[in-house]
Amino acid sequence: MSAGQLKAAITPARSLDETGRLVRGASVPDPEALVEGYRKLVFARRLNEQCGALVRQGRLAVYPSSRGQEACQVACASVLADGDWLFPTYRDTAAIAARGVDPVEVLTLLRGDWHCGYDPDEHKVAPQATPLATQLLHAVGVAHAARLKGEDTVVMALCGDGATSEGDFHEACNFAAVFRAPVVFFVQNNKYAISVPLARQSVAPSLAAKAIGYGMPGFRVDGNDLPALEQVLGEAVARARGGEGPTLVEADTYRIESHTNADDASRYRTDDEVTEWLPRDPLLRVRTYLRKAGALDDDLEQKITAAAEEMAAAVRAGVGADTPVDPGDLFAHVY
Amino acid sequence: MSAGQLKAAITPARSLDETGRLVRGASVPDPEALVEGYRKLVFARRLNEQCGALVRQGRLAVYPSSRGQEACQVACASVLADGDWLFPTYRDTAAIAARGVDPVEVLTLLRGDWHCGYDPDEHKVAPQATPLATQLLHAVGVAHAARLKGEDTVVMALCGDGATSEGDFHEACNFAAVFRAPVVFFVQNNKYAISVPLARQSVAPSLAAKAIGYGMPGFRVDGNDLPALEQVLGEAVARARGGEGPTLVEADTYRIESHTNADDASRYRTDDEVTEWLPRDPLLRVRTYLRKAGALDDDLEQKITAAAEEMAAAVRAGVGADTPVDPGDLFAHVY
Amino acid sequence: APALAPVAAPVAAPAPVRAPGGYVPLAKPPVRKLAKDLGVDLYALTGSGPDGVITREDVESAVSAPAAAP
Amino acid sequence: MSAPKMTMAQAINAALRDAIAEDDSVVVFGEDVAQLGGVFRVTDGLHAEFGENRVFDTPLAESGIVGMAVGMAMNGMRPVVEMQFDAFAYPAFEQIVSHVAKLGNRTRGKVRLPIVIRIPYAGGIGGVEHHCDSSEAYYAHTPGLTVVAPATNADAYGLLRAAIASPDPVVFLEPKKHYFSKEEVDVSVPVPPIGRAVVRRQGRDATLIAYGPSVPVALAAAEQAATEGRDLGVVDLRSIVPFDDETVCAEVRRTGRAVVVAEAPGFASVASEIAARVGERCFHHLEAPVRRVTGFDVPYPPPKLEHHFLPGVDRILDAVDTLQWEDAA
Amino acid sequence: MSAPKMTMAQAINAALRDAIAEDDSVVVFGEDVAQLGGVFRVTDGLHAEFGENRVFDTPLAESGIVGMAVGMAMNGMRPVVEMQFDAFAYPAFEQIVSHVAKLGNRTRGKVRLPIVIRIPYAGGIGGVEHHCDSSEAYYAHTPGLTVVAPATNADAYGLLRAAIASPDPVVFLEPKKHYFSKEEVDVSVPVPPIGRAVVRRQGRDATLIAYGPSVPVALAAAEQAATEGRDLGVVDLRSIVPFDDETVCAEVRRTGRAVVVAEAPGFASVASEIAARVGERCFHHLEAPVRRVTGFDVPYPPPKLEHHFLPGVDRILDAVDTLQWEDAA
Ligand SMILES: Cc1ncc(C[n+]2csc(CCOP(=O)(O)OP(=O)(O)O)c2C)c(N)n1
Ligand SMILES: Cc1ncc(C[n+]2csc(CCOP(=O)(O)OP(=O)(O)O)c2C)c(N)n1
Ligand SMILES: [Mg+2]
Ligand SMILES: [Mg+2]
Ligand SMILES: [Mg+2]
Repeated sequence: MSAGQLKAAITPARSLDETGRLVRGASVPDPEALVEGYRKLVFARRLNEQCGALVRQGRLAVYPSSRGQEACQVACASVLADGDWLFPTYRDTAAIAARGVDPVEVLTLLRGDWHCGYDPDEHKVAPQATPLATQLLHAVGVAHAARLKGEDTVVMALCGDGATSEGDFHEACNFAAVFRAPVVFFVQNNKYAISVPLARQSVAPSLAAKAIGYGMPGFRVDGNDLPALEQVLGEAVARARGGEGPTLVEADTYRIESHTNADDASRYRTDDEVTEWLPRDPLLRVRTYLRKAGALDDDLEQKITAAAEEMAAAVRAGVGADTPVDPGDLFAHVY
Repeated sequence: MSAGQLKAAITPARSLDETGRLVRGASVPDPEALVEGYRKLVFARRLNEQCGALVRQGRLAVYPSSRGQEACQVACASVLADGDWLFPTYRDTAAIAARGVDPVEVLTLLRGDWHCGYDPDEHKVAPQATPLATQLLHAVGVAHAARLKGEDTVVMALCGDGATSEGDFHEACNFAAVFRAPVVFFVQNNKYAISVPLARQSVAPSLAAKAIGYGMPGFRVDGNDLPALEQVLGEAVARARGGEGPTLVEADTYRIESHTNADDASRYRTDDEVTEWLPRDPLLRVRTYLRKAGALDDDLEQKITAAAEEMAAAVRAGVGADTPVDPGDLFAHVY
Repeated sequence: APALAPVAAPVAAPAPVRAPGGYVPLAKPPVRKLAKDLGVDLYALTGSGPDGVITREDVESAVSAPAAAP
Repeated sequence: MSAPKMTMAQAINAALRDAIAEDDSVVVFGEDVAQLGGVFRVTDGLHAEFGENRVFDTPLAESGIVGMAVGMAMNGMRPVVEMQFDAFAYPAFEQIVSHVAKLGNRTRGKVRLPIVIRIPYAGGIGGVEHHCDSSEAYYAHTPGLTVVAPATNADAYGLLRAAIASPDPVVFLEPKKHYFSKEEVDVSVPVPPIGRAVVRRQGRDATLIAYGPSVPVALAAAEQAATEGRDLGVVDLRSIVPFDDETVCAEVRRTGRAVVVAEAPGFASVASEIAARVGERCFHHLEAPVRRVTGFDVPYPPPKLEHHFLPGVDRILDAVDTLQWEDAA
Repeated sequence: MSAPKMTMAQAINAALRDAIAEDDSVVVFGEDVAQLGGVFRVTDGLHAEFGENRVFDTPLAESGIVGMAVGMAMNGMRPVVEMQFDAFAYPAFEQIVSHVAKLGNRTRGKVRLPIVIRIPYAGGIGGVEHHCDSSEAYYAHTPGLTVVAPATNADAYGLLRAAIASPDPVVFLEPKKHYFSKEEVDVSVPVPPIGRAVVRRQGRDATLIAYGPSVPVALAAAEQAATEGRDLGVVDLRSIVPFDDETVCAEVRRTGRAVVVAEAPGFASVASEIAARVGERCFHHLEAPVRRVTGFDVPYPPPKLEHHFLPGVDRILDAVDTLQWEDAA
């Protein structure tokens, strides 16, 4: 445990600053790859907006938005290979979609039709976890089984800042470290667990610093900075795939909307606080950078927006469709 | 989190080396105080031996010996004030006795007469905890309540290396740190959790290093070195009492005997390993130091031994006595 | 507090009358079934068993003594 | 003169407020209970009124919350903790079963734990998975836990006051689907003791036995049955442990017929216990087997299917129909 | 020609060995199961024989063990995990109830979990607190869990093989007081399916219903009763879930009298369930109420008092005496 390692666990890595300028010493993917990232960010944002609208229309029961966290959502999916696994939570609908699962299938849960609407095995995406931190252990199990079978699968396990307080977070990190399981623990520190602010969750120098207590590398990264996220997460995935065991990555980000539509964030935080985070928008800086780099013009943006609109229309149609539910399912697959 | 803090969490503090020499830069209490410590070590050792004998005679159902860990047992009790609380485990009979509870009352549990044989509130000693790490949370609760009431109580919470893997360890450390609860978490790292060696429990640089992830100070100390333990634990208690919150202290020690009499340590460790630890005996080095310092002569040793024998005789008599058990107790105090 | 109904049913009520909700003739289930099979109305019987429980014999003798029938 | 109307959430809020105000040792804590006032607003305003030392948010860890409550109770406080939803109390299961329930007995009464564990429980709110479990059997089966499940807002107030006053631990199950229904609550009516069931409706023909969220359903079934000429009584247990055999058996002995109604899956449940005890204690009075109308032995279903799962009026009346009326008067 | 004698620990060990040898996806893990062979030596020799990839020790964390098993099962393995003692499975309760039990249903069978959770359970070994809990009700009440409790060494072998072969999760309860009793076990006898009870003793007068550690006690009670002129049958459930109504009810309908015997505290227990179902399904055949002889509703007592707690021959025969023999044929 060197001073450098400690610093990496505390000071967020950055690639692009809030004005879209490359941070000194940092590198970003070539513009074409970054345009693809931007496209995914726009999709994620559009999906968040669409789902918000569907809730207001009463077509979804509830939606925990990842607005403001889209860079995290996109990055954690994009660094994975096809055979890798993603373990998402209720807030990670956009990440699952970024991984390629049809959002309509993902929304089955929030529509109230069934619990999990996609085939986890087909997509290598676990059901969205609601009991906090419990899924992290499943992620370790999938990873350990892969290793025992000699497969080079990597598992990306997501949770929030609040979930790091649960015992299962601890047990999962420790099991992964002890078994050198190929897991990347990715904590989206969006500063709140419903109403409870980070300061009531932890007084550690960072959440990534918890890695030290498990004997694994820990990294903190600007969670609104797509290239930085892809780099840090990508390296963690590579380490895991190379047999070097797990990594804990903490993204420094912010939940722009309420916990869910059912929540009223004004009860526990000020508008000023939210306003402060708006310029740090994850789409904005990539867009500015690409614009300046000449890789994104009006025409391309227009295409990206149109494609996102198409996706949104499909989501509206799919969620709006009258899918029959079968009471017989109640009794199926119980034993 | 400075480099020095990191070092303190990883490199064990020492006062007396294995040959009884003062470690450079270290200080020890004045000889009289140390003689008192030595007396307690002899008592603790004698109690371990006596209980082992009682098990062999079938008078105790089982006994988890703290042989080799007596310095830990004595130190954690001796740094506490009367109003402070001790939260022990099944292995900490000697620590409870060092706190002043009649060993016969403590042995009620292992005799099978009742679950807890002493009055926790009278002695400020919680019942010996068997479900691992669960008691650490109770310790935090007692400490937090004391703070809310404006009392300056400190709580000493004990657990083993194995117990640090449990979720409750994590939750307790985190709650204590977040609430700045006056708790000292004292991990006796005796290298085994029954048969499972430390390496299967954790790959962190140390168990004390886990403190970093909670934002509290962590210290590693030679667990067979009474003055070092008393210093590190004493400072932790002082910090807690001064409102500076919890500390995690890890003692580097070794379980000389099997997990309990029912266990057969030869199935999972070599005699050589045990033999290596014998010269690090916690009594030996204090004795050598005191002898050299002229504070301990044959006469005084003889007195100490005689007193310990008296204690042992009382334990034999008390445990041997035919105390009636009342089946009515089954139904008492359930609701 | 609500008005509580009697804790135990009246024991061997002298003149059992059909009063649902206030009185249930005591009998074990197979005796009830026997009574039903034989067309005997338990409300018309007085139990000879402990605590006034209607026994098989009570039912059987009710059949052989049709006078007891309603 | 009628008492003010309040929702069950408000009644519980009032009970907490009054308890905190009256007794310095009462503290309220859990996830989101302070600043937010709880996800159901049950603790709304308490933090502002009583401050951080009496009402506070914890880190997100249920075992931590309950474990800390044990310690605080050991040190003279009366913790009232909230588990955010039924299924999110499971991480605290070891603390509840091995410590909360047992410490009094383990120490021969030297250490007693006046802890209340409040759990918003059961379904009927269209909640997604893990938000609608009826978990009472786990607690009721565990010796050492008093288990209370109010069905009315007045009971929610009175029973919670009694639970907080109890020197020993109480699991307090709040039927979350009733949080926002209004009823008259007269908080000046003396607090009814825990352990007494109440006959909510007198009935001659059969007795419905229910608690918590199933009581209004049973009453609705009785209403419906009345229009069809069948007079059903309804007993509201109010507390599952202690169980009020006297009240329950008096009713069943009078009617000779019983149906137990509960949301939880039926196997090895509180409904099983009721059927078993009634079967044993009212044996000679039973005109028909005791029927159970419960949730099915399946995981709680998604919102669109929950009405198939929940015991409703129809299923209750179907069960009533099987009570061998052919030989009824 | 008699089969070799083995202890229940050896029978379970043989089942694990045979399963690991036959199926590459079977893995065994938990606390102290590898090098040590388990605190009861149930996994003795397996680590040496099959190596670290098949049999391994984990860090000390039960939620971790079960949670990891879920993931391994999702990725094609058949984990057989050991909880060291009954009460030490409680930290894993959330994983068991919210995931192990439900994942198959939650994913409409897309993800199935062939996990076996082995739990040395129940009392009678003079163990200190937390080492003797009968925790079957918690699992049996949870939809999605198959719950097996063998009473004989041959069943321990056969049922464990069946449990490991099951595509869905099984909680396998091993009566720890039988670990070291020897019986003949013929492992070549075909594996009996899970879900079938067996009549261990035919009896005309009344039926004792038991499972796991209570079966031998019931048999001893029947022995004793025979010397007193009463002919008691004994049904061994073998699995609690699924419950074999057919076998149980056939017996009770024949005898008209039943006593349920189980170690766990009685309230809202498996014994309650049995009494309730038998009361419902055999109603017209019952000459007497179904009696329950169970542990009391108190925490498991210390060693010197456990014989007062455990259902023994005397308490069973006392219950049998209450079965209203006065109007027996
Ligand atoms: C075990 C458990 N306890 C409580 C909850 C209720 N709950 C749902 S989300 C949430 C806050 C989670 O915060 P965080 O982990 O930071 O994730 P975020 O919602 O901010 O993405 C809580 C308390 C739960 N789902 N699971
Ligand atoms: C929750 C729980 N799981 C398992 C056990 C069984 N058990 C008793 S002691 C022990 C090992 C504990 O090791 P450690 O924490 O290092 O303490 P030590 O015995 O070495 O003092 C185990 C696994 C337990 N008591 N509690
Ligand atoms: Mg958060
Ligand atoms: Mg836990
Ligand atoms: Mg140890």
